[in-house]
Amino acid sequence: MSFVLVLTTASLTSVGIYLITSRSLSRIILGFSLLSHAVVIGLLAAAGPAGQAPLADETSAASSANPLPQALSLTAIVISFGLTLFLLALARRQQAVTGDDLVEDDLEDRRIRQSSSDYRSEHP
Amino acid sequence: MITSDSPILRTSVNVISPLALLVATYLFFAGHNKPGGGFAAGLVIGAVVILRTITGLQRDIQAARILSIGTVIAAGVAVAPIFFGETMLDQAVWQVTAPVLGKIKLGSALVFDLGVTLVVVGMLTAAIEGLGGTHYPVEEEF
Amino acid sequence: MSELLGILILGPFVSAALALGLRRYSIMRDALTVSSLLVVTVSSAFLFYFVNRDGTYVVTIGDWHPELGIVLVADLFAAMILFIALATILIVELYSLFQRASVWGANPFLVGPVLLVLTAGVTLAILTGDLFTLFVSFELILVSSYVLLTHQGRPPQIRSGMTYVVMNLFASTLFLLGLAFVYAATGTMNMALLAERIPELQDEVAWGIGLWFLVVFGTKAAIFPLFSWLPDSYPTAPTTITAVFAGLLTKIGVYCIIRFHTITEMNDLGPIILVAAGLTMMLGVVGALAQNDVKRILSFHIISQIGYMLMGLGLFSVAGVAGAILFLFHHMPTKTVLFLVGGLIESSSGTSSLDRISGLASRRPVIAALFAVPALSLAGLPPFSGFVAKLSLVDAGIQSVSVPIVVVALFVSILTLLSMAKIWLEVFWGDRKDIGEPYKQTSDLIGWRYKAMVLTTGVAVAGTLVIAASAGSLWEMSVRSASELMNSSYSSQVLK
Amino acid sequence: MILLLLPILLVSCLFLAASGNRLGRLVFPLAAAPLVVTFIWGCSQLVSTAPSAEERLVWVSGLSLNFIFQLSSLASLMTVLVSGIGICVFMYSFGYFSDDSQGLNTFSATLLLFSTAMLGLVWADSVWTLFIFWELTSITSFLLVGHKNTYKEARLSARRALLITAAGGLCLLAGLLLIADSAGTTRLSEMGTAEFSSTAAVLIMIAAATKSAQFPFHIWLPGAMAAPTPVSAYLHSATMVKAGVVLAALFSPTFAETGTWKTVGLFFGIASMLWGGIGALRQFDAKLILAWGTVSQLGLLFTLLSLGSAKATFAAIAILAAHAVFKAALFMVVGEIDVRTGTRDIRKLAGLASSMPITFGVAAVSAASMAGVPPLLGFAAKEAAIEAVLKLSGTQDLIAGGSIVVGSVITVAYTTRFMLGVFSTPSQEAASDATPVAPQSVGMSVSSSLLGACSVIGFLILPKVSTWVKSAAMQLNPEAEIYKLYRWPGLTTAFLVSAAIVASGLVLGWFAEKKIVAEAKPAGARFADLSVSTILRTAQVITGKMQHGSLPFYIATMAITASVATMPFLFALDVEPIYWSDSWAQTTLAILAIISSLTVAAVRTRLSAAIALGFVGLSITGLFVAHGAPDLALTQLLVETVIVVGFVVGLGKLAHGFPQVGVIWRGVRFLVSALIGFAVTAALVASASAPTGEPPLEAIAEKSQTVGGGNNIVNVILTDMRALDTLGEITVLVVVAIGILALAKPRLPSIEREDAAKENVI
Repeated sequence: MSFVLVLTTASLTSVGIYLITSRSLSRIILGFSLLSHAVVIGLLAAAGPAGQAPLADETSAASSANPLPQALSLTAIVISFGLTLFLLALARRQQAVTGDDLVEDDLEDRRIRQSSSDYRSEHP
Repeated sequence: MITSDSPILRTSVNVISPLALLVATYLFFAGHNKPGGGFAAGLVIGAVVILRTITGLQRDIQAARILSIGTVIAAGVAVAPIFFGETMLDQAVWQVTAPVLGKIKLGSALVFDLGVTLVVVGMLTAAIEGLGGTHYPVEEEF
Repeated sequence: MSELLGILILGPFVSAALALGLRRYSIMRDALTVSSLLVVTVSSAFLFYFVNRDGTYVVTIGDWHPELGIVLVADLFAAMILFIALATILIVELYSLFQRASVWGANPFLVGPVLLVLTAGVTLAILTGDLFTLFVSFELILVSSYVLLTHQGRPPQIRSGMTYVVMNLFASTLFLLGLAFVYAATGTMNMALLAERIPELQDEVAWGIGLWFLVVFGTKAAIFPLFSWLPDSYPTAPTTITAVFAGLLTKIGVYCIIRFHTITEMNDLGPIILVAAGLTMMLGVVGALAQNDVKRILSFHIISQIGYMLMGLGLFSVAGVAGAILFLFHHMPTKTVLFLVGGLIESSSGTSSLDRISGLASRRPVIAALFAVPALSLAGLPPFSGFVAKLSLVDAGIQSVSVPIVVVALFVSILTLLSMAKIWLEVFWGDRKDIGEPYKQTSDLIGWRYKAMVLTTGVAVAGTLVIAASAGSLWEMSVRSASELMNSSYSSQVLK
Repeated sequence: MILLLLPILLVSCLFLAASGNRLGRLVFPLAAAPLVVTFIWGCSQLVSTAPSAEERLVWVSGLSLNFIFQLSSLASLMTVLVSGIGICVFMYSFGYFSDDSQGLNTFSATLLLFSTAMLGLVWADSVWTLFIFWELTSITSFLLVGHKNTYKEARLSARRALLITAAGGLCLLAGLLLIADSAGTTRLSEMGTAEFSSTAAVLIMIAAATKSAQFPFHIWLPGAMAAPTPVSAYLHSATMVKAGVVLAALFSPTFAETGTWKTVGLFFGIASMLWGGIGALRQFDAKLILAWGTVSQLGLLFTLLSLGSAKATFAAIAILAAHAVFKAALFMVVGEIDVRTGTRDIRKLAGLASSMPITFGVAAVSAASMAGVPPLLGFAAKEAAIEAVLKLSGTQDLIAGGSIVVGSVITVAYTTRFMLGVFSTPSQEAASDATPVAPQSVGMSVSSSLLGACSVIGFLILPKVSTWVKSAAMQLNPEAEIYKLYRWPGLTTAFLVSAAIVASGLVLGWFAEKKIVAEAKPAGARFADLSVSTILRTAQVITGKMQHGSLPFYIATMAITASVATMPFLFALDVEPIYWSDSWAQTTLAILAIISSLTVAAVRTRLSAAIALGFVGLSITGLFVAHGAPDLALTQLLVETVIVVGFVVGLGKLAHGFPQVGVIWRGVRFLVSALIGFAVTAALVASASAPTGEPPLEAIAEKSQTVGGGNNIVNVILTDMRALDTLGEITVLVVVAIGILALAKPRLPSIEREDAAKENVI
C-alpha cells in the first residue's frame, strides 16, 4: 500500500472534516468535495499498487492496476457529484429564504434547552 | 447569473457544440474498449447543454423527459433478459463492423450505457435550470 | 424464483422511470405507482412463502460468479423484512394519495416516482449480498429521502434538511472509507466471502472493521451517540414522508447491523453494542419525555426502540438475535401506523403541538382508538405484538444473564408508557378544543378523503393486530433466521 | 367454556364501544348480559365438585406464551364475585348516570373489558396468560379513572394509577421470567414448591403490592376516587385491587419455602393495614374514608396470606369474599348520597338516616359486616382471622398478630366515624340543617340493597360459604381442610377478643368523629406527581444538554466516534506491506493535492475557494492518471469542471466571505480533524497488514473479454458485471435532478398551493 496515497486520504479527510464542521453551507460543500476525493484515493490505495490502465487487450492482468476499485470509485464519484449538486441547490434555496447560507440550530431543540431552566413544576 | 448574450460567445459555442457532440459520440462507442463510456459522453453533452443554456441558445430542453427516457432504457435493458429466460441484467453481445472504429462488439451493455448517458445529460440540464443558469423562469413542474 | 427477484429488484426502477414520464397524467401516474407497489408487495409475499418453505434463494446477477459480479441473497431474514417493509410503503402510498389535497400532504408530482426509488433502494439493501451494492442502495434510499424531506422548500424543512443531508453525506463518506478498509483487508466486497474472510483476520483488525461499520450503519440506524440528527429532521417533513422514514430508514440501518455483524462473527463486540443499546434506549425515551409535539415525541421513540433491537444483537445469542428480528418486524409497520395516526391528529387539529390540542377523544373517538393500539404495542403491553417482541428480548437477556441491560430495558418501557400517556392525556383527554379557524381552511376534514385516510390507517392497525396474532409462527421464523445468521450458513449457501 | 366466554365478552365490548351514543343508558343492561351468563356458569362451577377441564389457545409456543385456562376453586369463587358484583355495578350505573351523559358507550365498554380482564386473570393457569390480563386491568383502570378527563385531577390520578401499576407490571414480568426459568414451567398448577430465588419473590410481591395499593404504593388509590362511583365500587374495592391479593395467594405455595416472600409480604401487609386505617380516620370525604379503609383491609389480607398458616389462609379467603361484598355496597351507598345530595363531605352531610332510609339500611348492614358484628358474613370471617391470630407463635408472627388486632380496632373506629358522620343528626344544630335530598333512583337502590343483603344471606348460608372458602383455601394450603366458618363460635377467647375489639373501636370512632378536625394532606399523591414532574424536568435538562440542534456539533460527535472506533486498528499496525510511493509523479501530485486542499480551507472568499478546489480536482485527476485509471481521470476532470462552475453559478451571489467563528470552536475543529486524519491513516495501514484474500484480477480480466465482450475492464464492470450498481447510481442522479428542480421552483403560499393541488385531484 502506497503510504503517499494513505497520507493523501488522511489529509483530505482531515481538511474535509474541518470544512464540514463549519456553519456555512458553501464551506460544507467544499468540504464534502474534498471528502469524496479522499474516499476515492482511499479505495485506490486499498486496491494495491499502481499499474497500467486496465485494458485487457493492451496489458496483462499482472501489470495493470486493479480495475474493480476503479469501477467502484467511478460510481462513488458520480454519486457524490449528484449529491454535491443537490447540496448546491439546497444552499441556493436557503439563500433565497434567509439571504445567507448558514446552517441554523434546530429551533425546537433550542426551545427545550431554554425551557429546561424554567420548567413549570405543575405540568399536567 | 452568469449568462451572456455576447455574439462572440454565442458563435463560439455554436462552433464548439457539434465538435463536442462528435467527441461524445467517440467516447460513447469507444468506452467498451478504450477509456470513455456513457458517463464521460453524458458529461460532455451535458457541458454543451450548459454552455448553450447559459448563452441563451437553448431554451426548452425538458430535463424530466430525458431523465425518464434514460432510466426507462437502462432499466429496460436490465429487465429484458428476464423475458428471454435469462437472469436479470444478463448482457447479450453482437459482433458489428462499423466505420472508423473497425470491428467492434456491440452489446446490450451499449444500450445500457445509452441510458446512462441520457440520464447524465438530463441531470445536468436539470441542474443548470435549477441552479439558475437560465434566462427564463423555470416552468418545469414537480 | 429468479423472475420473482427480478420483479422485486427491477420493478421499482422501471415503474419509477415510467411514473416520472407520466408525472403530469395524475390518474395514470398514481395508478402505476400503487399497482407497482402492490405487485412488488405481493411478490415479496410469495418470496417470503417460498423462502420459508424451501430455504435461502441466491441469484447471481448476469450469471457472474459471486466473486466477480453481484449476488442477491433472499434468506429468511431478508424475506421477512422485505415483505413487511414493502407492505408498509404500500400503506403509506395509499394514505398519501388521499391526503394530498392539503398542506400537510406531500407534492403529488414528486412523491410517487421518488417513493418508488426509495422502494428500489430498500429492496436492494435488503436483498443484496454485496457490500458495495449496499452502499449504492443506501444512496438510493438517502437521496430519495433528501428530496422527500426538502421538496416543499419551507424554511424549517430546508434547515432540518441541511442537518439531515450533511450528516448522512458524512456517514456515506465513512461507509466508503470502510469499504476501502474491508477491501484492503480481504480483497472482496461480496458479503459471503467477507463472512469467511473477516473472521480470519487478526482480531484487532476485525474489531476495527466491526466498530467502523457499527458507526456507519449506526448513523443510519440512529444509535447512541449518533442519533441527534433524527428528531431534528423527521418531524419537519409532511406526515406521510415522516411515516415512511420512521418505519423504514433507521430500520434498514438496524437490518444491516444485524446482517453484517452476525455473519462476520463480531461476537466480541457484544458488550460495546449492549452499552450503546442501553444508552440509545435510555436517551431516546428521555428525549421523548422532554418534547411537546406529537411528531417529535414519536421521533424520539424511534431512537429508543432502536436500542431494543440493538440489545438483541448485542447478546449475540440465537434467542437475542431472534428477538431483535421479531422486534424489527413488529416495529416497522407499528411505528409507521403511529405516524399515520399522528397525521390524522394533525389533519383534524391543524397542529401536532401538545399545547394546542386537547379533548380529541370526544371529538374523534376513532382516532383515539387507532392511536391506542400501536401506542400500547410500542410500549410493550400485551396482547399486542410489541409485548411479544419485548418479552423475547428480556427473556433472551435473562438467559444470557445480562442483568443491567434487562433492567434498563424494563425501566425504559415504563418511561415509554409515560410518554405515550403524556400524548394521551394532553391530546385525547381534557377540554374539548375545536379546530382553529386558520386551520379549518387547510385541514383534511373534507368528506371522503378524511374517511379514506382513517380507513387506510384502520387497515394498517388491523395489520399490526394480525402480526400480533401470528406472533407464534413469526417467532419461530425469527429463531430460524437468527440461527441461520449465527451458525455461518450464509456463506455456504451463497458460495455453494 | 372459558374459550367461549372470553370471545363473547370481548365482542360485547366492541359492540358497546361501536354503538356510539345511540343507546344512552341502555348500554348498561346490555353490558350486564354476558356477565349474567358468566355468573350462572361460575355458580354452577362453585357448587359442582368435578375438576374443570384445561382449556388452551396456542399463541407463541416458542416462548411458552400461550393462553391456558383452568378453573381452580379459588378461581370459581372469584368468578362469582367478579361477575356478580359486576352485574350489580352495571345495574347501579343505569341509575347513576343520566341519559344525556356523554361517552356512556366507551365507559360501559371499558368497564366490561375490565371485567373480562379480571375474569381472564383469575381463570389463567399460565403465568403469561395471567400477566396479559394483569396488564389489561391496568390499562382499563387507567381509562376508567380518567373517565371525567376534562378535570385535571382525574387526568393526574389516572396517570398516577397507570404508572404505579405499570411499574408493578414490569416487576411482575421480570419476576415471572425468573420463576418460569427456574421452575422450568409456566403453568401455575405445576410450579411446585422449592427454594426459589428471593429476587423473584420480592419482584412478584412488589407487583402484587402495587396492584393492591399496599403501602407505600397505595398513593394511587385515593386519587383513583376521581372516577365515577361505579368504578370505585367495582375496581377499587371489589375486584381490581384484589388482583394483587389473588397473585400473592397463587404464589404463596410456590414461595412457601422462600423466607423473603413472607418478610416482604408481612411488611406490606402490616404497614398498609395500620397506615390505611389511620388514613381513613383522618378523611372527611366519605368516599376517601372507604378508599383508605380498603387499603387497610387489603393490608389485612396480605398479612394473613403472608403468615402462611392454614388457618390464616382460610381466614384470608373468607375475608376476601366478605370484603368484596360489603365494600362494594358501601361505595354504592356513598355514590348514591353523592348523586342525591351533591356532596360527600361528612361535615356537610347530616340526618340522612331518616331521609334516605333504604340507603341507611344497606349502609348499616354493610358497615356492621365490615366491623365484624354478628350476624353477618364479615363477623364469621373476622372470627376466623382472630382465631388464626391466637394460634400464632414466634416474634415475627406475634407482631403480625398484634397488628391485626390493632388494625381491627381501627377498622371498627373508622366504620363508626363513617356512619356517624354521614347519617347521624348533629345534636347542637337544628334539624333543618339536614342535607336536602333528591328523589330516589331505583337502579342504584336495588343494586346496593342486593349487595347489602348478600352480607346477611352469606351468614344465613354460612355452611355453604364455608365449604367454598375451604376448597379455595385448600388449593393454597391443603391443611386448611379441617377449618370452617361458625355462625356462633361460643364464648371462646376469640369471641371475647372480637367483642373487645368492637367495643374499643366504637369508642375510638366516636372520639375520632368529634375530635378530628384537620384533613390529612394527600402527601403521597403529591410525592408521586412530583416524581413524575421531576422525571420530565430531568428529561428536559438531559435532552437540552444532549440535543444541541447544531449541525457542526453533530458532525464533530460523529467524527470523534468514528475515530474512537478505529482504536483496535492501532494494536494491529504493521508497516511491512507499506511502501512509500508508487512513483515520483504520485508523490508530487499528492503533495499538490494536499497543499491545494489546505488552501481551500484557508481562503476566505467563495471564488478563491472554488479555484483552490479546482486545483485539488486537477491534482487528483493527475493522481488517477499516475495510478493507471484513465476512466477515472476523464470522469473526474469533467465532474470537477461542472462542480466548480456550479459552485460559482449557484453561490456566486453571496458576496460576503465566510463567517468568523470563535477561537475555541476552531480549536475543537482542528483537534477533531487531526484525530480523524490520524484514525484513517491507522485504519488503512492496519487493514492492509495481513489480508486474508486477494482480488481475482486474472479472472476479471479474462472474463471481461470473453464474457463481457469489452477490453476496457472498468467499463465492462460498470455496464455488465456490476450493472446493478450503475443502474442504482443513475437513479440517484435522476432523483437529484428531481430534487433540484423542486427546490428551484418558487413556492406558492400554502392556501393557494392547496387550490393548485385541488385542480390536480383525481
